[in-house]
Amino acid sequence: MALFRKVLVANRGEIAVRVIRACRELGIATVAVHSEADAEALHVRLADQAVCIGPPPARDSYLHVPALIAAAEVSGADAIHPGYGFLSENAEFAEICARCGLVFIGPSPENMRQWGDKVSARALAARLGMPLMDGTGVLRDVDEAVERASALGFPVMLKASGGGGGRGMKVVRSAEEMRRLYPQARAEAEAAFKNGDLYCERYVEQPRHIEFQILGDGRGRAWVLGERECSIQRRHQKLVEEAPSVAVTEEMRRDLGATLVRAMRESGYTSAGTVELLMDERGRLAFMEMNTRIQVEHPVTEIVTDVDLVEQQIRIAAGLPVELPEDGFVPMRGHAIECRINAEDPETFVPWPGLITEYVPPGGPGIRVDGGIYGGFRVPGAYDSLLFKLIAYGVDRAQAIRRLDRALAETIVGGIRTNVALHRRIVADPDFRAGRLSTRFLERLGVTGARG
Amino acid sequence: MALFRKVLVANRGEIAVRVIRACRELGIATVAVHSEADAEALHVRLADQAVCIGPPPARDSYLHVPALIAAAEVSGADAIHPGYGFLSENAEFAEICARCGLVFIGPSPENMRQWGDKVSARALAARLGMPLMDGTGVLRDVDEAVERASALGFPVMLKASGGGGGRGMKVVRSAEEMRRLYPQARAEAEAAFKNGDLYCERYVEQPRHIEFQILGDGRGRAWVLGERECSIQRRHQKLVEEAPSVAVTEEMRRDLGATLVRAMRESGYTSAGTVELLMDERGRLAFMEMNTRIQVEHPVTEIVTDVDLVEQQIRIAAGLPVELPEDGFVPMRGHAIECRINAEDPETFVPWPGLITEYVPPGGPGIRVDGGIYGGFRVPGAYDSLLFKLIAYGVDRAQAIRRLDRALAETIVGGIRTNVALHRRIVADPDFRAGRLSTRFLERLGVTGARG
Amino acid sequence: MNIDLERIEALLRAMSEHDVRELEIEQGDQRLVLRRGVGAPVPAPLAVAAPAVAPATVLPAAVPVSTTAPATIPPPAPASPASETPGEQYVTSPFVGTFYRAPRPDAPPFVQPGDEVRAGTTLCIVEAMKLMNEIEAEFDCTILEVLVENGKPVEFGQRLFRVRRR
Amino acid sequence: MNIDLERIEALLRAMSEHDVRELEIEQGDQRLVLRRGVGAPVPAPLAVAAPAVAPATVLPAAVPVSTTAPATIPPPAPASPASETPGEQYVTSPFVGTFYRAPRPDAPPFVQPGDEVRAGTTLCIVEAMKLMNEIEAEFDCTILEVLVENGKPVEFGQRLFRVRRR
Repeated sequence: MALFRKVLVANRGEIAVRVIRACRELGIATVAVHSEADAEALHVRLADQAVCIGPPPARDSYLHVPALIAAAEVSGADAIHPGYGFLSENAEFAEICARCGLVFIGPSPENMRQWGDKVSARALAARLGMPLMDGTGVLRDVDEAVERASALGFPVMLKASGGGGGRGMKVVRSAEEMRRLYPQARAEAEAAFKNGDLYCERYVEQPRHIEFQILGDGRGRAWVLGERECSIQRRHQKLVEEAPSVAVTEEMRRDLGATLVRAMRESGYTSAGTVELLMDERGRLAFMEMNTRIQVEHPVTEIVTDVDLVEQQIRIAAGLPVELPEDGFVPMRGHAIECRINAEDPETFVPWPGLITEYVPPGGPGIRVDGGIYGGFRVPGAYDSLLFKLIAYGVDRAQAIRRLDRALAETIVGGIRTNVALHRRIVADPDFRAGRLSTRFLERLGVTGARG
Repeated sequence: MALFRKVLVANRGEIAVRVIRACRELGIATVAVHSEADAEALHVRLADQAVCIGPPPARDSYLHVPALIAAAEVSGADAIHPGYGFLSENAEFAEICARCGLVFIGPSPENMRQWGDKVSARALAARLGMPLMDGTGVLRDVDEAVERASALGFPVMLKASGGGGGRGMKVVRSAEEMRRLYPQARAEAEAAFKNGDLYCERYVEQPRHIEFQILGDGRGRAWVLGERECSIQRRHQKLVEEAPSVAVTEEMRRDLGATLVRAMRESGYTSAGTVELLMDERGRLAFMEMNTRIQVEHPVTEIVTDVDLVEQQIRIAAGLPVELPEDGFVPMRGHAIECRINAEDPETFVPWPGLITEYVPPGGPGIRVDGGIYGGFRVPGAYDSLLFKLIAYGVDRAQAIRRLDRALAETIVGGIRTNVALHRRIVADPDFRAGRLSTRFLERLGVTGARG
Repeated sequence: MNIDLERIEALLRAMSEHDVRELEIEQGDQRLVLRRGVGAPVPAPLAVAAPAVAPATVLPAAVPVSTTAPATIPPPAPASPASETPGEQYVTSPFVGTFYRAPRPDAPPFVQPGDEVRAGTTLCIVEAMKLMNEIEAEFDCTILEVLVENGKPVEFGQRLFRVRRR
Repeated sequence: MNIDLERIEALLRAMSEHDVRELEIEQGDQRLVLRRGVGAPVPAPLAVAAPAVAPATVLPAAVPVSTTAPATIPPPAPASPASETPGEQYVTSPFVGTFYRAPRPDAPPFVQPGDEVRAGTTLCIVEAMKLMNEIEAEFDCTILEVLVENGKPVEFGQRLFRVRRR
């Protein structure tokens, strides 16, 4: 099979630029799409051609399937890359593309459906041998709850079977608390979900967010490209990501890696994907979810593995062979850390769109910048606040941190507020330098932000 | 010994920025110096402090030793990094620094003197076992000239012993030509240098420019960090450099490397240096000269060896140990290519200073930008025309070229002319892609420029 | 050069009156740039990426620290249908697709320059995702000009017809 | 070239009257560019690197900047000695060094504000490379203000004294 002639990039901002770059390097022409708010955006300037697909609201442009398909038709594109967010994990969109004769560059609709639903994903993960958080089945009554929770070890998370997304969850720290909270939780669950069933899971106070990068060719081969640590988050929004994680030993990497390679081969996974796990204080990993898309933080993996993930997505979608180690393990080398530079107030996290009057990106040794802006660009208020990603490479974590700090110090963005100062605080923190991370890191740093 | 507290950077443009970056990463404060023409320059904006040292002409500012020493004194710097050009290979300046209690970050004055004079450098290279171009001693008369040149093999270069820098040189292609040109050359040499002595060297029609990167700690240890190929030149001005060279085999690298490590250890070389060689069409290398400074093209070596050369210069000057392989061989990995982006007309090479109205540097995977400019900066006409260096890394040469071409295509510089278009022509050239390089490359491409 | 805001307002009025898009003055270390109304969509549909035209600013060049706030010039002209000369408006494409002037290749065009049409009259077809979407006049008007060639791709918001409202 | 804003207004009117699309004047360090009309040429497509001079965006350097770059010593004042208010001039430092108002720590200053001095009078010392360099008045003048504190470092071209020429 041959590569595509022309790829339509169904996204905006830095990821659209990233995909355009990958296409350029493969000799593929690109079509940018944009809303009226993005007529001057960098991805529009860099693409070979550009099509305006609608007004600023994303539902009328970047999420508007007919406009995207029509844009691909009139521009003569033969494939669509969805980036991340927007329609990237939408199985229906992938199917519509296929029906219209356009190759969707990403996982199959089946992959998306299998892993998109949390309940079925957990069951699939269990079947494929991935580690899950210790827990109980549905509890008969409060006595069984106390008995089983004591066996698991307090604290535990009491969860409603009918709940989801954090709703119907209570942290229980002792048997007495269980006796008090169980009836209350049951009543609340019945009222909220018309289902009073409850179960317990072990509760992790200071979890780390660890994720493994996966590639599958959809024809029985799969690879694991090491892990990333993304523990530094603010309300589930990742801010700093790195590869590898100081908390993952080579043994853990090998053991889980073998499971993941087998799981992805068995489930026929296609394209890039990420298995997200939670790590407790003792280093035990538990499956959380799988993301069936390229992720924001993919560059740190690219740097330490020397594999261009977006290029691999395109090659796999075109049916070209993947030239990676037969055993499925892609080794890592050195260390990479990424900071997401957002247009927002560094204290309150209030988004700060507006005219970028000056932009001097960092450079020099070990620095990669993946951006979607330029000096003179007006950041629209209609979309997310990510301006660019600053990624530092070093032979070890210490050098990566030194370079990151230096690069943050030399970054100049004028006209709008950014979170560069917050990143400098993070990078200077002794816990960060020592690799003592958890999803509570920013809380401990006293960073919460003003928004609910 | 400890690192410096504060380093004064006695240079401007991208190399000043590069040194400031290295200092930042080592936790050393920096002092920028600048002429009146550079008050708004990037190195001034990025340094911890800045001192104006004189009016625009370099002789009154960047070359004005008393101003530089005074700037170091008033700012409390304890060391000076000279960058490249300006005073970087000036042994007197290094001595004045030492007398004023300032550490000169670079080779010793003895190193500079040994290698700075072409005649003594050639003798030293011969003594240290480096390969030299085949040649004769001083010729008695025209008969001996014909005989010895025939033994060497035509064409030969007939050179005046008293000449230098290309003066008093004639290419001789046959015995008849020798009989005609010898008396003429002798008369010219006598007139020009008051010395009619002539000698012959083998003449290489299509030489490659190959150079080896050296580090020495001045205390008996030295390292060779592979080679660079810098054949793409216009009037001895390098335009494109890469590491490694496709023309150097692992065996050549090992053989010459061993000689160079031994030579640098024996000669007590300190800091970074470069041994420049000429390679003939059959792959034979011959010593040309040694440069006792950090070079413009050092980043390609940094990328493929994972060694920060400027950091090593600083550590060596501070007397800190160099942590590189005991045997002196630093391995290379992957491929890196650098393009020098100059403010000049791409056809005529006329310099093009002026206001940069817009600057969108390239980014994304595998791209490093070492620059000294920003959008809104007015490029002064008083100095060289280098704006920034675009360096692409790839797992192999093919990927490095793909990324370089992509990055050149996305580079935006508004308001002034640059040689980006010329670089795109070079990168697209089949000979370049195949690695068929020589110092005649640009001539063959039809690029000569209008200036004499 | 004496830059004061009243003067600049006067200049802007003059630029608007005379349909001047851009004004740039540089004098010594001073520089004045004015650009107006980026409203017109890129003339060549689906061609190369549109070059950026940043909103104009007034600034002293080469002055590092200054309190002079950049004066921002009015934002781009409003979207479809925008009036240019009095009474004239544009009919723009409501989505991306292919523009057809007639219901079939062999049929006459829906409208011709000079036609007077009523609100609801079909002006053209924009095909997207194999669907033929008829574009109707939203108000009574006279067709002054057809701005897109038959069978060519059009973007969202692209001008299709210049009309005069009646 | 004498650029004043009234002139430009007149130019704009003339351009409109005569349907001039573009006007560009450059003379010495002065430059004037005017463009009008929707059909005016747009900058070269920037999907590829365009080395050509483009009427591109202006990047103001003088606006609030959220930068973490540290402050530098303020750049030196222009041209020495430069006149500001009529009759007033500045004595600037001819090189980098340390400024001293008196020949010794315990001695009185060479000059005080209000002093009337003749050309050749020593005003201060700038020490560089262990050498004490006496800075003399180049013309007869009255000392109005001493601009640098005793013992502080000074840059090339930095203003040392405000004076009035006599």
